[in-house]
Formats: sequence, structure tokens, C-alpha cells
Amino acid sequence: MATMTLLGAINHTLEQQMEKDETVVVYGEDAGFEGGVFRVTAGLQKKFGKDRVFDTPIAEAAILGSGVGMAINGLRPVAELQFSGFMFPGYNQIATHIARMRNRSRGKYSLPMVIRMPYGGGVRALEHHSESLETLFAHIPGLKLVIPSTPYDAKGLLTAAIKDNDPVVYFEPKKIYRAFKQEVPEEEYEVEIGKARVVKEGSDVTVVSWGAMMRETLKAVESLKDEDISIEVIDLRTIAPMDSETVVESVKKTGRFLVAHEAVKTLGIGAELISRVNEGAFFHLEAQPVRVTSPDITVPLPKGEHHFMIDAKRIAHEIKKLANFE
Amino acid sequence: MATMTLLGAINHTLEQQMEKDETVVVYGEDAGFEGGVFRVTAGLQKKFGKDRVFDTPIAEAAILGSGVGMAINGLRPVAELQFSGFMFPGYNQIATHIARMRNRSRGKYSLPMVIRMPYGGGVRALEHHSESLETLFAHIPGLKLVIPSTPYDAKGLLTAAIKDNDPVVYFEPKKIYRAFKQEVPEEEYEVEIGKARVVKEGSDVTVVSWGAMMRETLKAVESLKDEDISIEVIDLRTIAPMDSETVVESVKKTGRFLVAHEAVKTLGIGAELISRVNEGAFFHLEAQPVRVTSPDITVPLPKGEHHFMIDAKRIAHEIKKLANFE
Amino acid sequence: MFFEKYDPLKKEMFSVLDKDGKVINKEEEPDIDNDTLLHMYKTMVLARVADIKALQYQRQGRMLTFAPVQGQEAAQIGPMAASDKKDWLVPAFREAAAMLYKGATLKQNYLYWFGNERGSHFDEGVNILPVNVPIGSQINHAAGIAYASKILKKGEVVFTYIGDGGTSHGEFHEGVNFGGVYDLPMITIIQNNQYAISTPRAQATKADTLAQKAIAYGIPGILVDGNDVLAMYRVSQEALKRARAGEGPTLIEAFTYRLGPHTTSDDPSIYRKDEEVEEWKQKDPVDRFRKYLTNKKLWNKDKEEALQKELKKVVADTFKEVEKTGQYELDEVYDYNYETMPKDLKKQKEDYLNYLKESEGE
Amino acid sequence: MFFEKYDPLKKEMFSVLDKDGKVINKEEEPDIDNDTLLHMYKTMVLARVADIKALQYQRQGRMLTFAPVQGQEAAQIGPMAASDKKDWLVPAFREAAAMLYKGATLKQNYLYWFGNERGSHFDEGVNILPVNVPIGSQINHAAGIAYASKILKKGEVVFTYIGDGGTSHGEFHEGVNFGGVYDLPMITIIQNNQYAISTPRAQATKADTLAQKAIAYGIPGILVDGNDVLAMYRVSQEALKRARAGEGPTLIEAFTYRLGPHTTSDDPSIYRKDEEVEEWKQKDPVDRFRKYLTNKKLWNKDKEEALQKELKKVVADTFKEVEKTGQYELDEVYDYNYETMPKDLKKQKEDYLNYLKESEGE
Ligand SMILES: Cc1ncc(C[n+]2csc(CCOP(=O)(O)OP(=O)(O)O)c2C)c(N)n1
Ligand SMILES: Cc1ncc(C[n+]2csc(CCOP(=O)(O)OP(=O)(O)O)c2C)c(N)n1
Ligand SMILES: [Mg+2]
Ligand SMILES: [Mg+2]
Repeated sequence: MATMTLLGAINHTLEQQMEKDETVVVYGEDAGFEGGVFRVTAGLQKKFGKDRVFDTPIAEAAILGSGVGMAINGLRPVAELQFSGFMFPGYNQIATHIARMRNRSRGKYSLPMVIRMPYGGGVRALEHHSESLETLFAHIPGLKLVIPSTPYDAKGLLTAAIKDNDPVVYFEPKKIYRAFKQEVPEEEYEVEIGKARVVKEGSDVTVVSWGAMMRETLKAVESLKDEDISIEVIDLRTIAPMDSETVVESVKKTGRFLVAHEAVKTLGIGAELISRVNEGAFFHLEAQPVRVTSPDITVPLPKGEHHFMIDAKRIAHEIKKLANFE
Repeated sequence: MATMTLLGAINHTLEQQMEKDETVVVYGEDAGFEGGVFRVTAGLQKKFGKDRVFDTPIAEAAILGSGVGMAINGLRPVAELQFSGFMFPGYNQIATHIARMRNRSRGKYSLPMVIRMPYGGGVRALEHHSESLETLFAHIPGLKLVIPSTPYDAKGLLTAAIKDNDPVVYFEPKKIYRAFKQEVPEEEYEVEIGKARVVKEGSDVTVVSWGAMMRETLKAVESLKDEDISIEVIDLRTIAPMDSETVVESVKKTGRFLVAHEAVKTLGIGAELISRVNEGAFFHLEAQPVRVTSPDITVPLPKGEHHFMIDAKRIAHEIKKLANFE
Repeated sequence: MFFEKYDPLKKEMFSVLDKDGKVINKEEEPDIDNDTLLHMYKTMVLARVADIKALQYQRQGRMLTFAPVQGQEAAQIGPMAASDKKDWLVPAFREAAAMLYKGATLKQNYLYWFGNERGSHFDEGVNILPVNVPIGSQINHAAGIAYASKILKKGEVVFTYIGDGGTSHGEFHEGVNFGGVYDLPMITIIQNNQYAISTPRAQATKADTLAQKAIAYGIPGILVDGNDVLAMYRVSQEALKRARAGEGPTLIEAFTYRLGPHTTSDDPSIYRKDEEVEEWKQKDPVDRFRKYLTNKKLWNKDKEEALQKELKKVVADTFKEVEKTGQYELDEVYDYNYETMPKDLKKQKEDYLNYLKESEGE
Repeated sequence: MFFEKYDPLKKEMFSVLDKDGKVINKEEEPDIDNDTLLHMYKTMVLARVADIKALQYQRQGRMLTFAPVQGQEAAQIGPMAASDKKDWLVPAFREAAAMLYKGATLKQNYLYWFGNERGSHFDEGVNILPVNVPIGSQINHAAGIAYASKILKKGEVVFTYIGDGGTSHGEFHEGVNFGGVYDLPMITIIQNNQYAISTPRAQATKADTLAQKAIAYGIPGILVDGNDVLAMYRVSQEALKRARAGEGPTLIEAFTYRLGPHTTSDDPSIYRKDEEVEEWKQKDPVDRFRKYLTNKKLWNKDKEEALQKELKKVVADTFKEVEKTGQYELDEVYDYNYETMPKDLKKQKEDYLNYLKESEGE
């Protein structure tokens, strides 16, 4: 066991998987020689050479499209996009090919590939560096999307993603890249893709979150510890496939549901969760489900971001309101 | 008054607006000389010349990105994408620029532009020619998205879109391009963007749909006319901004809600509607809201499409179940 | 050495045969054994016959719209004949002839345009990617396959196709450039059939030739008579040599013409003059090659008649077989989206089956 | 005539000054009046001083990360000085110097990198687009502006900038090609500063020069000493002439070097040798131009000292002003997403205001 940051756990997992499987390759803009702008891939090129760890031209369609070809021809590509806001020029490959090659070829070609990208706000960044774009992946059939909120899950989910024979999009909550450390086993292990984690059991309110907002949620819950509210906290952790079962079962117990996410409100993951909670636990609901999200506006530049990002205080406020609703 | 098909109404409206406003330009792949692969822009180049109606290279980012520049510099571009499935290579321009230029420049640059594209399935088409991608536009703050289901609305919404000083995405339900004719006034008129249309009043169930599925919904309702169910039918018509008010008011009255759409289920527009109905009319709901949608899979090629597309029969079946739910 | 002789800026066109099938460039006439020559010819004719029949079937409403290959057979058969079995073909959407030569069956080909994904499940060891609809995106797939071939030392070379119109797309740029950066074993063939649907080649780009776009990527580019199967073979041979030697990619512009419509939904008479089509019929790549073979005494009228008869039957029989498959089953639609179907999708499938049961007779 | 003389394949570099500011290409020395020469120089120095101070402020945590311009001032000021007020500037993200010359105020510039969108609301009649982050996409905007200029007969020419790394992007390809197809009044300047963050130019493309990419679009391309402000001016003059005459776009590769980090988050010592940086310091574009002006007796030490002092104060005062603006108000965030705020967004704003009220003191 070693203690690692979330970023450290990703680096360690990439190294471990590259060691175990010679077909794993890691690449992206600046991902090779310098180890990425966040240094997530630091040290890998030195260890595994330029063929397996390499810098690409600035060309997201080529990064993702070449991944399709590599995966078809015997590699397990792990592509890095520098920021999730720069996935757009490569989105064509994601939606029209990566999500579809298995189905299109009726199983002849599968795509064991991972697409990593840092996402999310609250880091005083420039435009297009702060978005939370879960919906754009979770809405596309054929894709999987996972988001760790802890170093332990970061390793387990990444290991599972690399071993998956289908494409997995792996969001990295950059706000908490180095926020805290956790014990992470040295040996290989997987966290099942498609399984949410009940972080804390409770009986009054179900609160679901993930990624960097999981931290805010936990802070919110902590701040409410003197209130008489028993909160069940779920880390959704894999957005697609969505583990509605765990969420629905929880709501059946609590009767109250709140989701907290960074993405904008309209058609954010919260919308889908509420629909599934309706479909699975409608008559258990004692109050209307609550979405704590960013508003439907463009992420502001840093001097306005405080009006946009949700935080522990806001989440706590809404949990309290929901719990006290009669 | 003349009777027109939906396609004819679009062609007529483009011509009318180009006549009234010299800054309107129409362009896209094959949109000039031959008038588009569906002939929606037929006759316009001949009438207005090659500068204002033109063929572009096959380059969706250029089509949309140049539209940004044209709109900034005094034109009102109406860009055509050949099929909605080919919007992906230009999605970067849509999400990172078109939706944002006004906010980014704090109002210095607005983008009066329209992005037209045929969408939807059921026409025995090749891959990527059948998708319903509403979510990918409605989730992005700063965009508007409208979808006519009748020739009358086709004209009114397109007129409003062209006159709007903000960008409007205009989906054309190609399955009903020529399905039927309707009287359409010759003179200019607008259908307000952001306003749903109550097609038929009722008191037992609220059914919401739009585009080609509106037709299926109406058929479904017609097929139930001998049942003792009073159905309120709403054509959502403008997906973003979403007229939740009209929908919520209706559900307050009926207590039952069903949405029927072509897009896949997860994070389809239905999810957002259910969430808004929850937020606005939770205690009026007498049964769990119902989504009648395609499943979360890739649109099959035509020989499998019957397993994918919803139809009047399916909608009728689900309306009946919902109405009879105790 | 070979490519250095050709300056794409000069607009010279590489060719071996004239339009009557006579060799006009003896020193570059490729040395191909007779069996291969005949196999090349027969595949060209098969593609042609299949195409003509498919147009008929489509007009009768029995097939989907499709992208006819007529007129472009040489640009597709030459490169495939020069390649090895292990080499890859990454097509756009108009490469029926190339696919047939490379090992796709006619049944698969027809099944695809009949509207069934099974048509893209090629046999074991047949290195073809499915028909690719989003223009340009296939070039990046080809680059990735080539990258894997290179670092896994597989010795495979990747052929990929694109149209003249497609060269204006960003993905073309990114893919060909990517190939250049890593010296990948990748050969990009532009079939310049002079139109992108209704849009003439001149509207795609101001460049004088498309071959000259190679200069932007620091790789060789060559303009070839795309209706000359031997020229296409010869140039591919040299490009393959470069690729196998680790010298990197090559860009080939095959100057050709589509004799038919863009797809069956298209009416080319709107944008093309009859005379132009007539002129290109005189340069028909199949006729030219047949004359070459006839001159070589490898072919004659009787053989032609027999072949035509045989292939027409093969094609008709195949279509019958395909047509029998009809609409396909529910499992096909659901079961290939993931290796293991996620729980929520399983639930959707069950719900749908329930609906089918409940609604029977409604 | 001018561009015909330069063959981008030959890798010749157009220049007017040597690195000591001596004119080495007399016949191409542009004829610029003294006021303009001095204004060019002063703007270069302003950009330099603002840059150095911003780096300091950023290290103190008082500004966001930003993209320093140091070393690239000539490549930006030359073209802007050659252009008219009505011409457009469509920048990437490292064009602070160009923006300042074209009419953006230092305050706007600082405000933007302070994290406030107001910095992109330029004054009436100042034809600049906001800083553009998604690489390559600005080229298409430029093409569209040029299209409007052309068909509305405005006579405006559009300058757009991109980096060496950016030329590998699909949007670069589509945009420059689009300009070519319609003969648009559009000048694309590649600032080849030899790195894209840590990735060296050679990894961006195998092409020998970036200027030669023009050949792919059938337009002139020229390699210019990007640290020579007179060369940049002269070439822009000719490109403008072409554009105004309706002859279409030009591609200019400005060979230069960024003396600072990619952004303040970047540590260039990881990927660049000190000697390399030193070597390029010797070619500093500001120094070279100062020597030229000094030779011309337009400049001297005293003037330099006075200017430095003045500009340092201007910059410090401006930053103080900017810093005072602090975090901005709620309305700013909500009110500019649409001309008319949709109902549902109004509701969200109200809800948020309610929350703020309710939660006061929590
Ligand atoms: C990204 C994308 N945009 C648009 C289309 C629609 N489309 C299909 S074929 C075609 C024209 C292709 O022309 P060209 O590249 O010359 O190939 P050809 O059809 O002549 O073989 C277009 C625009 C598409 N398939 N993909
Ligand atoms: C589409 C996109 N992908 C990635 C990035 C992240 N990024 C910002 S600057 C940069 C390098 C740019 O290099 P170059 O084009 O040479 O310009 P320079 O920074 O040298 O001025 C990258 C990759 C981006 N801004 N946009
Ligand atoms: Mg073509
Ligand atoms: Mg650079």
C-alpha cells in the first residue's frame, strides 16, 4: 500500500497496465516527452519508449480516430485529451465511430480503448477549461463513462477501463487531482464499471453526486452532522452505464432524492436520474426530487465563476430544505 | 394562402426572407446549384445569385465557423447541414463558439444565424442519416432549437429564427417533408420561439411530442377516440428554450404525463421534461411519468429499424396504460 | 527514386495504357502474372455487373440507396491487386470493387446495401473496415491501423480511399498529416471523380491538383490516370515499397469519373452534361483493360460472353439469397452495442419484448 | 509578381533587416512614415512591458495564467501596421501585441487575463475578435468575415493568426481552403515559434516549411523572418494588395520564437535548452527594430529610458484599475447568454437570488 493523490493513482495505474500488457499505448498532446500538461503521464515515455508513449499533433480527430485504428489492429490505446473542452473537434470520432464500431461490424471489430480527459471547474481557468460534459457522452449509446472521486476508485476504474473490450471515457476531476491522498493497494484491482458506491448509509434523504462535487457533497453532509437528518450518500462513479438500481433502491428507503452536479441543469445527468427515480420508485417519493446544479449558462471566466459553481454550502442548504419538507 | 408541404414551406420562407432582407445568405453542401439533396433550397441560387446562395466544400467546421464570421460582419447566414448526423465535425463551432460569442464578447458580437438540418429516422436511410440529436443542442447554453411538425409552423418558426439575433438550430423532420399539405399564409408571420402549442385540449393525460413523432402521436390519439380518455396533446415545437410552463400547467390539470420522442431514452428530451414536471407539478402527478422513446442503442440499418422506431401503435398502447393506471 | 520523378505541381499524369489499352509507357508496365491479370479483370467485371443489377433492384425498391462504383473500377482494383492479403483496406463508401477484390463477398456487399449490418462482418483474416459514411474520418482510422502495424512490426500496409470532395474535410488533413509525422505505412488514394454529389471539383479546393496536397504533409504525391488499372497497380507497388521500407505514406490522386449517379437518390443530369459523360464512357476502365488483355491474347469475345453470363447469374442468385434474409431479428439490434449488455439496456430489451407481447393484436 | 518570386519549397526566408537591424534587402524596405515607425516601436515595447509585468502579477497570484507574447512582437506589429483601421484581426490566443496595435486597450487586455469577459468587449469600430482558445477554429471565423466583406463589398481584409502546432488541426485546413475556394480577402499568419507547448515543430508535421502548406490550397505561401518587423510589414502589404484586388488569400509563415513559457503554467526548461533560448534572445525583434530606428536617427537612449519609464507606469496604473474590478456581479453572468433571457433561465436566476437571500449567514 502506498498513499497517493488521485493524479498519482492514475499515473501509477497507467504504468502498471503498460507493464502488464505490452499492447497498451498512451498518447496525446504533450502526453509523451513532458508527461502531459498536468504531468499525469510523467515518466512513462522514459520507461516505455516513444512508440508506446507519444506526443501527437494538435488534432483531436486524429487522436481519437487513430485510436479506433490502433484498437482494431491489436493495441489498447489510452488517449489523452488535454481538457474535456477540447474534445469537441474529435467528437465526430466518438459519436460516429467509437461508440459504434462493434455494432456496425456485428462484433468483428471491438474497440478496447480509453479516452482520458481532465474536466470540471473551480480552478481559475481560461475559457473551455472548466466544462462538465457528462451528458455528451452518456447520451450516446455504445459509450461508457466513468468518473472517480477518490484515488482508490481512480485506479480501480482505470484498470477496469483499460481491460474493457469496449471504449470507456474516463473523466478526471482536475480540481481534486492533488486535493488529498489515500491508501491505494499496489496490486492490480478493478472497480466494476456500472456499479455506484454507497458512501454512507442513511434513511431520510438520498444524495447522489460524483467527481469533484462528491467532495463538496461530503463536506455538506459533514456540516449537517448536528442536524437530525440521516443522509444516504451515493457516489454514482459510473455515469454510463448508470447504476439506477442502487439509486432507486436507496430512494425506496428514504423517499427523498437530491442530485448535485457541476454540469448545467437542463439535460444534465440529474435529469436522467430523476426520470429513473420516477420510473423505479415513484410511489415512494415523499417530496419532489431536487437538482443542485449550475445554471443553464456558459461557464463564466474566473471572476464570475463563484456565481456558477455549486458548493458544499449550497448542497447543505438544499439537503436541509428537502429533509424538512412536509 | 397556398397549400404547401413542410418542405415547400421552408423553401418559400427562405425565398421570402431573402427577398425582404438582402443580408440573408443560404449555403451548404450542394445547397446552391442543385438546391440541396432534398431540394429544400431549389431555385434560390437562380433567383438570388451565387454570392447569396452557394455550394461549400465538404467541411462542416468551415460551414458553421464561417457562419460565425459572416454573422459578425453583417450577414444573416442560414447554413444547411446535409443531415444532422453530419453535424458532428462542426460541433466544435456550435458548442464552443456559436453558443457563446454573445456572452464571450459581453454583447459586442451577436450571431444572427440559423443552422438547418434534416433529422430523424424511418426513411430507410444509410448509417448516420437517421439520428435524433436534440439533446446535443438543448444541453448547450446559448443555443435555441426548434422543430416544426407542420408546414404552418415550419414557416413561422423559420421566419422567427432568421429574424432572431441569436443563433437558432432548426431541425427538419425529413420523414414528413412531403407527407402532407397545409394552408400557409403568403404574408410573413412568426411563430414565437419558446412557446409550445396545445394541439388538442384534454383532461386525463398530457401527451407531449414534436417533429415527425407528432404525427404518430396524433394517429395514436385518433386511434383511441373510442376509448373514454380525454387526451391533451402538446407539440413542444421549441425544444430550447423549453416551454415547461405549458407542459406543467397541463399536467397540473391531467395528473398524467407521457412524452414520445424518436431519440434514445437516456438523456433524451423526455428526461428533462419529466424533471421539470416533477419540479413544477409533483403533487399533481397521479401516476409515474412515461417515456416512449427509442432504446439506448445505435440506430439500426433499415432492416432492423422497426425494432427501434416508436410508432402510433406503441404510443397509443402506452397512453392507454397510463390513463388506466390506478 | 520513382516518386522523385513526378512533380505534382506540374500536373503530369502517370499512365501506362492509352485509352485504347495500348501500352504507352513500356518501362513502367508492371510485371503481373496472367492469373492475377485475369483475376483483376474478372473482379472489375463482377463489380460492374453487381453495380448495374443493384441499380435495377434499387429502382424496384428492393435495395436501399447506394453509391455506384461504375467508372472507378481501375482505381480500386489496381491498388488492391498490388497489395498483399495482410494489407488493409479502409474504404470510404464507394469502394465496392476494392472490397470485392480484397475478400469481401458479394453477398456481404449486397447485404450491407440491403440494410443489414451483417454485411460489414467480413470473414476472418479479411482486413477491411466497414463502409465509412462520415467523410474523411476513415483516414484517421487508417492512420491508427498503420501505427499499430508499425509498432507491433506487423509489416502490414494500409490503403485508404477518399473522394475529391472529401479532401476539403478537416479529418483528411489530420489523418494524412498524422501518417506523415510517424512515417506510417499508409497509402491514401483520392478518387478524383470530379464531383462531390453535384459540386464540381473546382469548388472543393483551389489547388490545381489534389496530388499536390501531399506537399503540405511532406510526403510524395502523384497524379495517376485512375482509369488505367496498370498505372494504379504500378504506382501502388512503389508506394507499398516505400511503406514497407519504413519511408512513410504516399498520396495518390486517381483521376477518374463516376459514370453513374452519386447515389440512387441523385439525378446527375441536373449538374452534368451528357457530352461529358459520353466522353468519359470512351475512357471506360473496364473496356481499356479488356483491350489490353485481348492484345495480350489473354481474353476474347467468347470468354467475355461466358463471363458476363456467369456473373449475371452469380449476382442474381446472390441477391435472391440476400433478399430472403428480410428484416432481421430483435437480438441483432440489441446485442452488439456492447460486449456485455449493461443492466439498464437489458431492462429496455425486456420491456420492449413485454410490449410486443402485450400489444399483440392491438 | 511579389509572391511569384518566392518558392516555399526552397525554404528561402524573406527578410529586410539582419539581426543587427541593418537593411539587407534595400529594394524591399517598406516606405513607412516616421510617425508610424515610432508608433510601431512603441506598441512593441508596450506589449513587452505589459507582458513582463503580467508574468510578475501572475506569479503573485493576481492574474490568471496567460500566454506571453515576448519574442513574437514583430510578427504581430508588422502586419497590423500595414493594415487599415477597417481591416479585421482574428487572433488565436497569443496576439496581445497585435490586439494592442489594432485598438484593443491595455485595460481590456489585462481584464481578459484577469478573468473577466469585459476584456473582450472592444470599442466601437475596433474590428477584433475575442481571444480564441479552441485551436484552429478562428480560421473559419476569419473566412466568414472575409466572405461577408467580399459580398457586401466592404473592402475589408481579414488577418488571422495561428501557431505552428495549430496548422495540424482540421479547422486550419478547412478554413484556409474555404478562403481559397471563394478568393476571399484573408491573410493567415502562422507564427511558427517552433513549439506547441512542449511539442517541437517537427512533431506537428513532416512538411519542411509551413509556408508550403499554401500549395494545398492553391494560394501563395511565403516564409518570412518573423522577428523582422519590416519584413512582416512588407509581405503583409503585398498580401493586402492581392486581397483588395480580389485575388484571394495569402499564407504567411512567420519564423519566430517565444522567449517565455507557453503559459505561466508551463515550465519550458523541461523541453528547451538554455542555449537555444539564448540564441534567440540575440534575435530579439524589439532590439532589432530599435537598432534600425537608432540608425535612422529616430531613436536614442534617452527616448528609450523615457519610454520605458512611461510605459511601466501606464502598465502598473492599468493593472491597479483592473484589479479593483474584482469579482463581478451576478447580472454579468446571466444577462449576456441571449439577447432576451428565456423564461426558464430567468427562473433559474431568481431561484439563485432566493437561495442567496435564504442562505445568508448559513
Ligand atoms: C462529414 C460528412 N458530410 C457530408 C456527408 C454527405 N455526403 C455523402 S457523399 C458526399 C459527397 C462526397 O464527394 P466525394 O468526396 O468527391 O466522393 P464521391 O461521392 O465522389 O465518391 C457528401 C457531401 C457525409 N457523408 N459526411
Ligand atoms: C482544439 C484545442 N486543442 C488543444 C488545446 C490546448 N492547447 C492550448 S495552446 C496549445 C499549443 C499551441 O501551439 P501552437 O499552435 O504552436 O501555438 P503557440 O502556443 O506556440 O503560440 C494547445 C495544445 C486547445 N487550446 N485547443
Ligand atoms: Mg467525388
Ligand atoms: Mg507554437
